[in-house]
Amino acid sequence: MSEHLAVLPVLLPLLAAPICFLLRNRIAAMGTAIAVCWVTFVAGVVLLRTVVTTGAPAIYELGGWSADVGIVYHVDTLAAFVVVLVSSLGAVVLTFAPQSIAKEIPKEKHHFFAALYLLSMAGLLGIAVTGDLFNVFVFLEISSLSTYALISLGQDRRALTATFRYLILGTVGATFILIGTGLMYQMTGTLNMAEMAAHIRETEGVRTVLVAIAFLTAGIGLKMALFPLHAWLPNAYCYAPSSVTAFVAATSTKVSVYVLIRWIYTIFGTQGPGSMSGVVVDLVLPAMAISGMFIASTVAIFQTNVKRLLAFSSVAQIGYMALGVSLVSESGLTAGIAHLFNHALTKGGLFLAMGCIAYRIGSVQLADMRGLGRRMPVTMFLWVLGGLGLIGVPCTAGFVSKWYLVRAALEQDALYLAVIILLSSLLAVIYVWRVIETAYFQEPPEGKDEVTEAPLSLLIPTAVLIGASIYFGLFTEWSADVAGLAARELLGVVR
Amino acid sequence: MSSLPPGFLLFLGSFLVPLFRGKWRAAYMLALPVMSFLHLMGLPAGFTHELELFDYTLTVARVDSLSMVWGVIFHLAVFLNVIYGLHVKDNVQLVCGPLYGAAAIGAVFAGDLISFFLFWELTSLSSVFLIWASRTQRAFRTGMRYLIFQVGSGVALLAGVIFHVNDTGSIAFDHLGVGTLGTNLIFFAFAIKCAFPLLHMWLKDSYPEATTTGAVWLSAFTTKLAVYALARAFAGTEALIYIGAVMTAFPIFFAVIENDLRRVLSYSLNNQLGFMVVGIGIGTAMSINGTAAHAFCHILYKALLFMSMGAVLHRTGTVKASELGGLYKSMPWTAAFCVIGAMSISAFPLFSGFVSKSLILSAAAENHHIVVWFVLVFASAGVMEHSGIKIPYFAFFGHDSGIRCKEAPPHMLLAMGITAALCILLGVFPETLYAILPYKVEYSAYTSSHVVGQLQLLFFSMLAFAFLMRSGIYPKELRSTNLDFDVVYRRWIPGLFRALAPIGRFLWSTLIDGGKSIVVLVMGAGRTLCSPRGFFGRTAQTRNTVLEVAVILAVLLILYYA
Amino acid sequence: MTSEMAMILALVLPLVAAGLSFVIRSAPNVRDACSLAVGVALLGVVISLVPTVMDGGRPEIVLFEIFEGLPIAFRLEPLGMLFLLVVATLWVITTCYAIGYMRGHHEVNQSRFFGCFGLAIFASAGAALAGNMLTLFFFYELLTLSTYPLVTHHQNEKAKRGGRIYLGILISTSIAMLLLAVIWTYVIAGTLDFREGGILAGKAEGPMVIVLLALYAFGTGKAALMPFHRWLPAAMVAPTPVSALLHAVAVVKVGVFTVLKVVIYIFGIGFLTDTKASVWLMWAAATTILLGSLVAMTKDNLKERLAYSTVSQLGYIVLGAALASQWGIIGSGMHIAMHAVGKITLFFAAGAIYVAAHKTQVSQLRGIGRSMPFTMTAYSLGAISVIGLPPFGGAWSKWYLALGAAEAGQAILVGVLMVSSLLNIWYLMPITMNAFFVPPDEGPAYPPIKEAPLFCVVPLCLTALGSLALFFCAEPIYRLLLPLVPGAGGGG
Amino acid sequence: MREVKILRVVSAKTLLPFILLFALYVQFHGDFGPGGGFQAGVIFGAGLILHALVFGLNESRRVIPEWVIESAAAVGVLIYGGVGVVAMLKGGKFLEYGVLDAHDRVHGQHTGLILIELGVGVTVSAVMLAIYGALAGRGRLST
Repeated sequence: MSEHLAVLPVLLPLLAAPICFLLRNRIAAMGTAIAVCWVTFVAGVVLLRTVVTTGAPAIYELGGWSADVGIVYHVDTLAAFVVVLVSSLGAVVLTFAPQSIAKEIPKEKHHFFAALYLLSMAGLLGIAVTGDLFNVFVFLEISSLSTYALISLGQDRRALTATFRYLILGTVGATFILIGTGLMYQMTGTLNMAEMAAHIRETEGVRTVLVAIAFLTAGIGLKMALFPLHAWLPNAYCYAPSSVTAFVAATSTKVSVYVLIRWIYTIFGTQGPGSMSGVVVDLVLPAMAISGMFIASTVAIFQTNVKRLLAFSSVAQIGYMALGVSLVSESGLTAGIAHLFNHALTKGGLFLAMGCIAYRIGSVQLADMRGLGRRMPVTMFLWVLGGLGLIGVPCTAGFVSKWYLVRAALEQDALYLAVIILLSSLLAVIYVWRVIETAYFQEPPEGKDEVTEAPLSLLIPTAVLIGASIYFGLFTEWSADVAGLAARELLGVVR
Repeated sequence: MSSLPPGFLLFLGSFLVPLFRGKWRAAYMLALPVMSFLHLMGLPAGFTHELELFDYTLTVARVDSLSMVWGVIFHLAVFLNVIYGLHVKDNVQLVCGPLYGAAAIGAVFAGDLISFFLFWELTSLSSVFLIWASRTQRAFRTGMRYLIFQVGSGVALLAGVIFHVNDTGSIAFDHLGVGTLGTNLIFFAFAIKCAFPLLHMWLKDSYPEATTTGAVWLSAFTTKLAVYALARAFAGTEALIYIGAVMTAFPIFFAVIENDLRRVLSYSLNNQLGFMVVGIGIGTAMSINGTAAHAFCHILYKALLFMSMGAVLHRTGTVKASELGGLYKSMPWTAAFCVIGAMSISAFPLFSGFVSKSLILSAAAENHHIVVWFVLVFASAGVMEHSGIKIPYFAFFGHDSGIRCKEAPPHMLLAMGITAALCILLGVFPETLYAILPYKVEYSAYTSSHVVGQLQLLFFSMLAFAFLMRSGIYPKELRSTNLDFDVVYRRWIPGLFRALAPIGRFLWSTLIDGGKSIVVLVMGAGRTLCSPRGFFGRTAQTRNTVLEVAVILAVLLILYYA
Repeated sequence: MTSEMAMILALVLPLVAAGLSFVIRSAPNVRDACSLAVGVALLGVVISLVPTVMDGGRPEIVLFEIFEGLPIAFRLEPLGMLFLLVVATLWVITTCYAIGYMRGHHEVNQSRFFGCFGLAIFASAGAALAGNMLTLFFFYELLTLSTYPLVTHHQNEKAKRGGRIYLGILISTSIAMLLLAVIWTYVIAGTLDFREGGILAGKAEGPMVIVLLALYAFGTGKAALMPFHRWLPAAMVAPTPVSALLHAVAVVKVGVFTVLKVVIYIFGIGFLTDTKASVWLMWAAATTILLGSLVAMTKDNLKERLAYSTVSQLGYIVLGAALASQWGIIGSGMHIAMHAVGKITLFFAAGAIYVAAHKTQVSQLRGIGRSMPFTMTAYSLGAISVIGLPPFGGAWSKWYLALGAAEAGQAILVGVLMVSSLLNIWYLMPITMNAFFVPPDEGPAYPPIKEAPLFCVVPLCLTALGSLALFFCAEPIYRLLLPLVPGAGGGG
Repeated sequence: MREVKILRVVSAKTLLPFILLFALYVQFHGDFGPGGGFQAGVIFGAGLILHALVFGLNESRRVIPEWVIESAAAVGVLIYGGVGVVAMLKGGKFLEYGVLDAHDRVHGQHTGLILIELGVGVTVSAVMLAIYGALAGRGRLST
């Protein structure tokens, strides 16, 4: 079985999706989906271990066709890392889902939910493992389409308009990516990333390549919600069902960042005329990232809907990742990659906590969370821990990525950048503390039913994610260290 | 036992005072100085007690001829004070009095600057309670000023010692001499406690506010300790001669116009210190002897005067010259002792002041400080004038105020009696005093020229007083608070603060308001742009976002094609 | 028991106490007894470590690496030993006091209180033992967070506002400046270990050293260097044991401790002396000393006055560090202990007054010495120690600080220290005065004695005596600190 | 629409079988000539949509119930993936049909291709129908 490791993470959810759909039974479908997710997670972990310990990427030729004609799955450390990220988040969030969606989604649609969820996950995993540029597009569409459907399941009417907006913008992004991919194919005659990278060097920065870069950048910018292309994100996160929000927020934008990393470092490279450095990496990306860090954080401060608040915070955090990626150094890249993972854990945990709250009080408005600290102490405590992670307080995963990011900035003697990063992280203090103060210092609204602590089946997954975000703030062997390994691989540093 | 430093018994013992009551307390308190004194006497000559601390070798005790004089008189003063204060029931005073004395004794015997500093500060701390123990708002404020001055002296000393140690690495407390920053600061510290001109305000400010007994305690130790310190470290510093001369002269004027008799005494105390300071400044064996002797005598007669005034205060509740008079009828003993004290301070022959002051005057003459000598002589007349005559006259004689009260309590009389006896004893048998002086004395006070000269002076000043009183030129005793140099810190500096406060407040508020308005501006901008309805916060229209994508694409393309 | 074991115990015990407090909610007596027992055990453990350090032992524990070459590591050295000793001792006493105070005052959420309390001690112990700057930074932040619930204990509007300022300043400074400095140091030096002689020497130069030092000094918001001192008075909304803990033991001392550690082990004294990079910091500290005292004078609220006094006193320690002279360092180290004991007494007294008489303003304290003689006597002793007069511990630290200033050739700074003593008298002593020597405003001149609960009074008497004892027993502290400054010792 | 007989008879009843037949042709001819599962599925789905257009959605749903459509979509995917998995189980890579026939790799290839094209066809036609159903049934039927 081990030779199939590279393909398993995609295959399992992909096949399980129709099965869940066929099962039609709510419990059976969800059960199957959860089981499959966990198996996928295990497979992902084994894959990562294998890649890390053998020191060589796992390569899988689909249908036995070699790279020049067929699709090849090429799993290096980064890809395996993202696989683990997506599969672990997917598994935990789905474990959370049954009880949560019981209140948010009509019962007869649960199997549908399970199938879409698995499909979306399969798409994201596919993006991670594939070594084929067009295949990336295909999987991107698989995951996007199923995500649209998932979001539209939200009980709020606005979920539909949010989905529609996401659909339009997502499709624009996908189209741009497709155009870029096409142009690249035209120039290099191959879709395999490794070969493409080899051919790019020969093109000497032909304008077609540059145009391709422009399209790809704009397209992926939309997909990863890089400021100011984030317009689809807040509402989509806000009105989707809790578990969908958690899953999407934790994985889908991260995978887009992964794609960006792939393009910058694997295909186009960071040196020479045909590379993405120069305009994109040195100018556009940091500019968008920094403005996002500040503006989106500030917007988050003023939000009254906590899910929306967290959504804007996500936009800001994407800025950190993009900034790390754009620094083109080992620690910068490490920061970007580590933050993918760390932020996924933290934000996933936070959205799950919001799920718990929505489950009990039926609202995610800040005003309705007054006095929640005493009535849902465990949930709020977990929320606080997650919030600290967002700020980047030591002992949380957020700190680790911030550390690398600041270090990268300082290594390039960019003191101003380090200051900017740290200052913007202070904005997080404000929006996190707004929630904490509301929950702990204000009297609960009168006339509402007594609220009790969320059920264990919701609390445990939440606690697992938040706990993991703390764990990886202290023990970085399987988070930041792996990210560093991946960064070195991408930069071609011999390990 | 014999290895304990002098004063140690007294020091520890004073803390235990509150444990006793009534007679036992009296006995215990009397025993304390006696035991301590016996212990001191039992110590061998050249005794030292050393202690290792922080890589320093502290000489906690060093008994030599100079310190011995002060050691003896301080013990004596403690003993007399205890007797005088036997009626006191306030634990604060009961503890702080002996403690204060013990600290002073400790300081006198301290052989290094660090221990000296520690005791120096201790005298300040323990003595301030004697003022506060009056328990009035006035005493409270005065005490605060006193404490600030005393600790100010302490910190100056500390700073000086630190610089000195840093310069020389030595902590020995021997002759220092002015010159470096460190020694100058030390000198300054001594100057404060010794109430040099312009630094003297604390003295006449605080002593009159102390309790009846407190004033007596205060009069004995602080300033004399400073004199000792100056003698130890700065003997022969010429500046001291002139400073001392000024000191002897200028308080006279204030003393003359002062109404509060205890304040008059304070001024005269200040003036007496001047003699000692001159003695130190001259720095010869004779003058140092004079200083030591004068300190010795001074403690006694000044205590006697303060005691008598204390007794008056105790019985009548006031020591205002304008309210007193004719008390000799009710308090004859007190009046008598007061007169003895007055004659001592005025240096009548056969009284203690005479035998010590002559030493200093002779030393000045011998060293050809003619001007200084004249100043001293003039000051002596002045002393006669305000302490020798004014005090007894206004309190016990003069116009009858009609106050009829009881004679002072027996223990007070006893204390005064002993002190008075000592004053006379020393005056009559100066050899006993000369025997314990630091240097060998070959001097006789009772030469005809000395005696005649002194008597002439005294009688002329008496005449002057009588003349002035008769002609009505003598300043009336008015109820007023005379401010001299303390106007600087009691009026001007607070005034300056009051004047500057609005400016400071204005600057501060401008700063704060400016900061606030910037914050408000930034917050406002943030709110306008980023609130849920703001430009960034509202849900962007899809078409706008598509436009943005297009723009970004365009920008990229332009950048690439440029 | 090996030293390493003892160090681990010193870290674990406070956690145990915190855990027990959270777990044993329903039985307050058992809970408090446990807290106390653990505190005593910790003290024992800490004391058992002293001989090792005195003999030059520097036990080390390396736990796990967070970043490459940057482990969570602990290393016991003299300064940390002293700080740990102070924390452990005062924790026991503060726990006693807190029991009395919290019960006497019928506070709610006592379990959370004691739990967070233990956590704060854990953080302080961790900071004391930290073997590198990263570890120290971790515990520094943990301390901020664990004390936030303590500051906002009353959970009302006022507490919220205080908590905001508290957290806002501490978190902002630490993240925006301290973290930056730490990472920068790492980038420059390639390590964050605390090493004798510093790790930056020869690797940084010019204005960079100054900037870096500024980031450290101001970034350590807990050191309350002006203008980042506002959190300290703001934190006064907390219950008094917390104020005592914050202002004497844990929080502020971690701040100045960090500054000291940075000066000694990151920059190195010699390096700072050579580059003169710390001269500005001396003046900043001096300004803090004087302004802190001046502001304290204007405060009528007792705890606020004490808070500003602390601001000023912390300036002493920072000054000592900035002097970067051997005596300055020793003075700073000593002052951590001396001020801790003195100031905690003052806060205890403030709390006792509040419990027994419900008075918070200085102007309300006339004649209170009659009804609370023990409390007010202890207060006076503490005040004198804080002022720095003999025979109290504060005198020695002031001595060495001033000596350090003289050694560094900064005569004016000696003057500042001296003037500050006078200012201290001016705002601390009138309280004693008023309490004992001025009759109360209302009613009979001799109100009945009505002391605070025994649990409150005994601890504060103990600490008052402690500050007295520290005068006579300062020698061990001196010996302990001496290895910090190689080349010192032997006379003056 | 019910009244327009010509449409019903000519377009639907006459053309429909041919359309479906053509779809099947494209489906099974896919591995030799142009076309394949995707195109076949589209054609098949288009045919059925035509039926729905002419006879109405309800009639169409009566013929092919919704659950059939949905299941078909899922089953098609399963067939596709299942073949790949079977290939894996037989010791090849995912979708390496060569191994499906133990003796002849080319035979295996054929078998595999036909099967997966079938899967694709089923899914595509089902999804076509589902999309049409969703658009046309908006507000009338719940999907």
